[in-house]
Amino acid sequence: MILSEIATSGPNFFYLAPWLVFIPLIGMLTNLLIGKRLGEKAIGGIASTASGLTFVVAVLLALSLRAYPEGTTVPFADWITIGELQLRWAFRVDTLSTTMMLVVSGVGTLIHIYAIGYMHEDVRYKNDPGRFRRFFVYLNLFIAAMMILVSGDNYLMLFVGWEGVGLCSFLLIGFWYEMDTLGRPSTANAMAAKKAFVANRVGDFGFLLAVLTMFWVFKSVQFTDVFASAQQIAESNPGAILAITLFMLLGVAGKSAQIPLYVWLPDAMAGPTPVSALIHAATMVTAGVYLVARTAPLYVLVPQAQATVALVGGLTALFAATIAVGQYDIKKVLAYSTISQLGFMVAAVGMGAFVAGMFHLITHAFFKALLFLSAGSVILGVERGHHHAAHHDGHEDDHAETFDPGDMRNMGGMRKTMPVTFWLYLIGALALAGIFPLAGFWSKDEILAEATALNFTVYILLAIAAFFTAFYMGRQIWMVFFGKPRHEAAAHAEESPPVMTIPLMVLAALSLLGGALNLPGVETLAHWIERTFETFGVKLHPAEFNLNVAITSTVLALVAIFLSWLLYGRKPLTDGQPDPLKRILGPLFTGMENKWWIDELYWAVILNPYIALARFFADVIDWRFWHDWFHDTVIAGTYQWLSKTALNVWADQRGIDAFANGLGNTTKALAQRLRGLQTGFVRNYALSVFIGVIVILGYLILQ
Amino acid sequence: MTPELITFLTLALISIAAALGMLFSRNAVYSALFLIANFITVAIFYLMLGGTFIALSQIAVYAGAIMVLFLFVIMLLGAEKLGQSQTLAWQRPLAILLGLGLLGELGYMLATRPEMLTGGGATPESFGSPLEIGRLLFREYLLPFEVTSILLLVAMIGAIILTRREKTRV
Amino acid sequence: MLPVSYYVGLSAVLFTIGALGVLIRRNAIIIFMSVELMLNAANLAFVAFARAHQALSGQVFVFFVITVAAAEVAVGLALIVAIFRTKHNIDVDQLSSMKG
Amino acid sequence: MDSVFHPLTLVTFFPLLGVLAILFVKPEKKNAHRWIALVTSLFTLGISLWVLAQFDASNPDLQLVINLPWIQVAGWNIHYALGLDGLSVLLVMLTTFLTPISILSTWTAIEERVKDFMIFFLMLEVGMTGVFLAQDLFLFYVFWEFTLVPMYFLIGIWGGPRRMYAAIKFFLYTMAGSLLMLLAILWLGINQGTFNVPELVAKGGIPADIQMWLFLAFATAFAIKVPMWPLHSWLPDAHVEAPTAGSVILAGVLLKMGTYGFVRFNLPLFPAAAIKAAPWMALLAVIGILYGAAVSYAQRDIKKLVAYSSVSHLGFVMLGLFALNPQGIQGGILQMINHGLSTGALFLLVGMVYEQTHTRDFDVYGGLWKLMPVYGTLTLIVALSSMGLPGLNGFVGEFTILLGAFGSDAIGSPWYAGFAAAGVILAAVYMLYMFQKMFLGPEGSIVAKVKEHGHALRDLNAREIITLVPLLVFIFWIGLYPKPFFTLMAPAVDKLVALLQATAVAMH
Repeated sequence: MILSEIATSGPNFFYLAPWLVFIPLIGMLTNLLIGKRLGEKAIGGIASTASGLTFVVAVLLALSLRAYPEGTTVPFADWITIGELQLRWAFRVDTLSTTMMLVVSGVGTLIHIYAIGYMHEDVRYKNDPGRFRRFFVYLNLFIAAMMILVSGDNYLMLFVGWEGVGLCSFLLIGFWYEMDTLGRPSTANAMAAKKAFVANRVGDFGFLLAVLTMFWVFKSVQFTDVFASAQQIAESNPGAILAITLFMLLGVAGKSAQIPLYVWLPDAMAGPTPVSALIHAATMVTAGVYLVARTAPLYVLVPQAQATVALVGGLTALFAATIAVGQYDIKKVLAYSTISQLGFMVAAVGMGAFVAGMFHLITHAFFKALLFLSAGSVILGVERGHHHAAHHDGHEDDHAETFDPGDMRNMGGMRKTMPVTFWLYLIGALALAGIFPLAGFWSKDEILAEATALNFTVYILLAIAAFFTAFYMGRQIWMVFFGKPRHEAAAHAEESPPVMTIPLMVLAALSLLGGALNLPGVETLAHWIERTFETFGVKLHPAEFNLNVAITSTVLALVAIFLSWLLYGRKPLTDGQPDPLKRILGPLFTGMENKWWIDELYWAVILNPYIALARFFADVIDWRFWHDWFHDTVIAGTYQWLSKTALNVWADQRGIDAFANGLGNTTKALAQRLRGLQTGFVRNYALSVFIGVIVILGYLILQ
Repeated sequence: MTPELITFLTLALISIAAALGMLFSRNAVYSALFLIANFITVAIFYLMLGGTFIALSQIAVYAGAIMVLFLFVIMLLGAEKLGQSQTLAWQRPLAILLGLGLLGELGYMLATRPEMLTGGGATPESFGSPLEIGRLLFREYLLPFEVTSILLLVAMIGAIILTRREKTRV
Repeated sequence: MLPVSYYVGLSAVLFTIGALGVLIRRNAIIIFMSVELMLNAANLAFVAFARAHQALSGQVFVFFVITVAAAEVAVGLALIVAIFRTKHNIDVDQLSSMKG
Repeated sequence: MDSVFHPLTLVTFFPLLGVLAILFVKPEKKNAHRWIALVTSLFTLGISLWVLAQFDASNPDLQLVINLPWIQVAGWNIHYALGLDGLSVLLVMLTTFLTPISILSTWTAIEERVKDFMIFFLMLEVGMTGVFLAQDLFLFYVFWEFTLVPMYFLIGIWGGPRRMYAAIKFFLYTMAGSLLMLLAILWLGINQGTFNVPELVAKGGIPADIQMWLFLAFATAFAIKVPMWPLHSWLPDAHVEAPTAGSVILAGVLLKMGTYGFVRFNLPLFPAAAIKAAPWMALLAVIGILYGAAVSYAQRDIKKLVAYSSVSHLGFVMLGLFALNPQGIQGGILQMINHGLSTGALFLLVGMVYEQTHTRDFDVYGGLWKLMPVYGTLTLIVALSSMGLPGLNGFVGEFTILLGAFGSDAIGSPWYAGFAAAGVILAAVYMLYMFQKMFLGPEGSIVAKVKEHGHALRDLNAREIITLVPLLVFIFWIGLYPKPFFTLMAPAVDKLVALLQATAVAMH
């Protein structure tokens, strides 16, 4: 059922919705088919234009929504139609989905532009300039898939985008599939890509079960139908809705990197940095948050599910934040920070603070993209410095052997060599740490304020996580940009070109001012998104600015930053010195450093047993037992015994053969005597014929 | 003695003499020539019996084509005479005995069963004419007639293949 | 006309001579000619009976016999030629490789 | 004469014309044989399209029926009966579609006894089309067994090192199952007085206990062919040893003969037994899905991996069919097509690289994507389709099957579908494992080894791409817009489901 037919007055661009998907697809196909003949600028230009045009479409849709705030569904084509199952390709345009479209295409476009500069250098450092085109093909494909995800009007179309972005993530994590993150020949990147895909598949399994249950409960998987009858089903069959929402949580955990499926995200940093920024920080990983917000009409009906989601989010936020403290790789820190921030969002949408969650999603997209891209800029700067140093000193043999341009222990003092990047990074870090008045402060604070009212346990978890956040960001800033360079590469680092820094500046501006989207009292975003929720009958918790919470969290952040200064800023790290925190925390720090051995645990508990089981099934059960023993030995062997021994020797040789041989021997003896008749002379034969004639004639006469 | 009987006896005599000549000639060429003579006499018998068309066929096919073929082959192989051989000497007297036996039997039959040998009276002028034979051949015996054409074709192909020399050998 | 028995008798005599030829002579070609003689004798009987019974079918049969004889001669002589090529002899007594 | 030029007769027996033409060409003229076979199979494809044009999708009954007395001795009432309906139309199309593709794939792969190969291949096509069109049980059995012979020779002559073992095993295994079916067919023919399938369905009235026996007899034959766990042991041998084109046809069409048999005979002829057996069949199917996926993952041989993945995929088909509701059965039928396309394409792809490297051992591969970008991309798409990525064909089939099985009254519990859905995770595990081993990571040792022999690995040539493109078109088409395919089968499936539901109501 279409919620509302397209209205007849006012600026209306809803019909453009399918182009959200087609424009990036056209960009992708253009680059795929004729990109070989184009230069890097053209390829990057086409891809960025496609992404930019998508953003324009999203803006036009948003403008249309001002006139028709209740949103609409734009049908495109039928998809699967069997009996009650009526699925179609249709686009859901309302304030919630359009918010996501704007974020995805907006941040996406900036990252496209940045990537033109970044990939130009990256493909050269890794000696494969031909791969430049491939990157933009994937990137456009990703935008298309993400648009399908956020604009689908039913859960299955959302699932198409859901898995589509998973595929792009797989392709982009494995972009440098023949090496590890340091450029050495290895399967490490490929393994990381596979890990991401499989972990996501586990989540997708949950999603799939949710959809299956949903269909048989609601007889539809379309948003409008499901939400319309949600209340009624909740009364008759509350267990079903609980099952759906919990299954969906598994999907969320996979895509948005929550406990227990978050493990793939840190490894995903194997992808080029723009990918980390776009897919693994700003857009794709927030799909889970979007899903929960989208499904709000169901979640609000089952408080148990809400509590579970919030708890998972809170725990993830804290857990990942602790790990981030113990990391040395600049991107790994950001990765765990992303997991942690996703935990904030999931916790927010879980406990019903949907606007706060979406708000944090948006601001996080700005500042985390900024951080990742700046980190990319840092890494490339160090890489440039490394090349520079290697050429100067003339020892090219150890070049690119074990040098890790992303390791913060190799950096230091880069405030001077890369000033622009430093300032940009600082803005991002402060936004993330939640310092007033940057974007992160407003959004994080709104979540915390809501949490005090809705779920105090989660508030405690999130507050501690926020403290850790400020601490590890402080640690990172001190380690990377202050002190003295601990490696000559850092000393010779060079600033990045404008094609990279200008998008960064835009993002920095957004990180600075993004809070304005939903200032307390004004609440632009809340009123904007509210309309969608109201359409589906979800009453939003009225957000209140809580001064106590704001002061508490700011103080916590400042204390954390001060602590990090004490440890890393006051007395900068020197080359080879162990982390000062190790002295203080001891084994706890070792745990953080080793990510609490969760990967190892999964290997021991799930993967190795599965591999062993698979081998056992394949080699022992299927091959040795079933194939070789049962078929070849038992069946074929029995048959052979039967035919060779039982039948051949006993029945055949001693029974039938004896008879047959006797018969044969008699015949032979008889033949031996009769053969004399065959003289071989033709005239003899003629004679016998002649005799026959005479005898027969004689018989006829005498008759 | 009617002239017809005289003619018959004369020709019969010639015919038997020619047959015996074929049988006893040492040289195969002579045998062939004797056989031709025999065929010609038989053809005349056909004429006497009203078989105009058959008589002509006899002359053309037998005396003409077939016997020429025999002569060709005899000349080609150079096998007019054979060397001495005593392999089946015992068969000769036995064969003559049996031949006499056969003649005896046939004679007995001719003598004892005259009813099957009654001569027919006058026949119409057209009896045995090519027209009549043709009508019969192309109406009642059309299928056998066509079959004979295939038989001849097959025989021709068979003869060619049998006598063809393998190229690789010689 | 003359009684049919005259002709049939002549036919019998010729047939016997032919049969004797087959049994007595060793030369494959002459044996073959004897076979032709036997066919001829049979033809004579056919024609005679045809005349006696006023049935033209007998003559038609003779026609077929002649045709078959022609075919037979063609193949038979070809066989003799082929045998002569391999054995260099047409004495049928020398050909006894089919001895049992 | 009408029977000779009847569209269905024509589409079934047209390849024999090609066989005849090939017989007249000398064995040395290999290219002539290839072209004749290709053109013949393309013509057959054309005829099948013509048949498709005459097919009325809205009619649930058999169409284009031809029914002539064949063997009418001593009370046996055997007919030459062909017919087409929504259950078989797609499979016929799949057969005529995959045959030219397979023939094209042998262009350089088969160099020995090309003449015989093409003759057997075209004969195989006759048998397969006949199986899908036959509407007389006896005729069906004749076609069913007839397919064994050419396949036996294809494996036994052009196969790998253990080809005789594999060929004989394939032959005996399927033959043994078919014998039980023959007994059941004879029972039906004698007791019901007809071998005609629609007549038998209309007549019904077989006592429940006898239905179960007949069901089992048919099911044994079909389950071996499918193959259902645990009767799958012949499959890896046959697949590994068969030449590429043989594997394609084996996976693409021959296995479908088993699943088709279930839809065509087991469900409508013995509905009561089918309803009773549904949970058990679903259980075997789910075991097959998980077991096949796990065993696939542990393989070291590419072809074996794909072979075991078939066990897993066909498990999905069986699960769908025995859901006994429209979603399940339609999904099952569509998944037959999907499996034919995806696994067929996978075998083609494996064959293409095998032609260059002569090894199927995973461990020597690696990093091929860099050297063979087109090949890598196509393999990725096919692998994704095989693991059920939404937007590609595999997903549409798997989703509808799971949906059907999840809510199936006959299966009775959503647990089956739940466990089967876990197979989707495992599918990703083994498919990505294969893809990673072959295409990602650093260059494998095979690259250097091939170079030693004087020629570097080359990317796909035009012929190979042409071979694959039709498959890819359908992979995307079915994934994005499967409506035409569902439309073709919907009325026939609805009719079947109505019959089953009526039976279910009567049973309670």
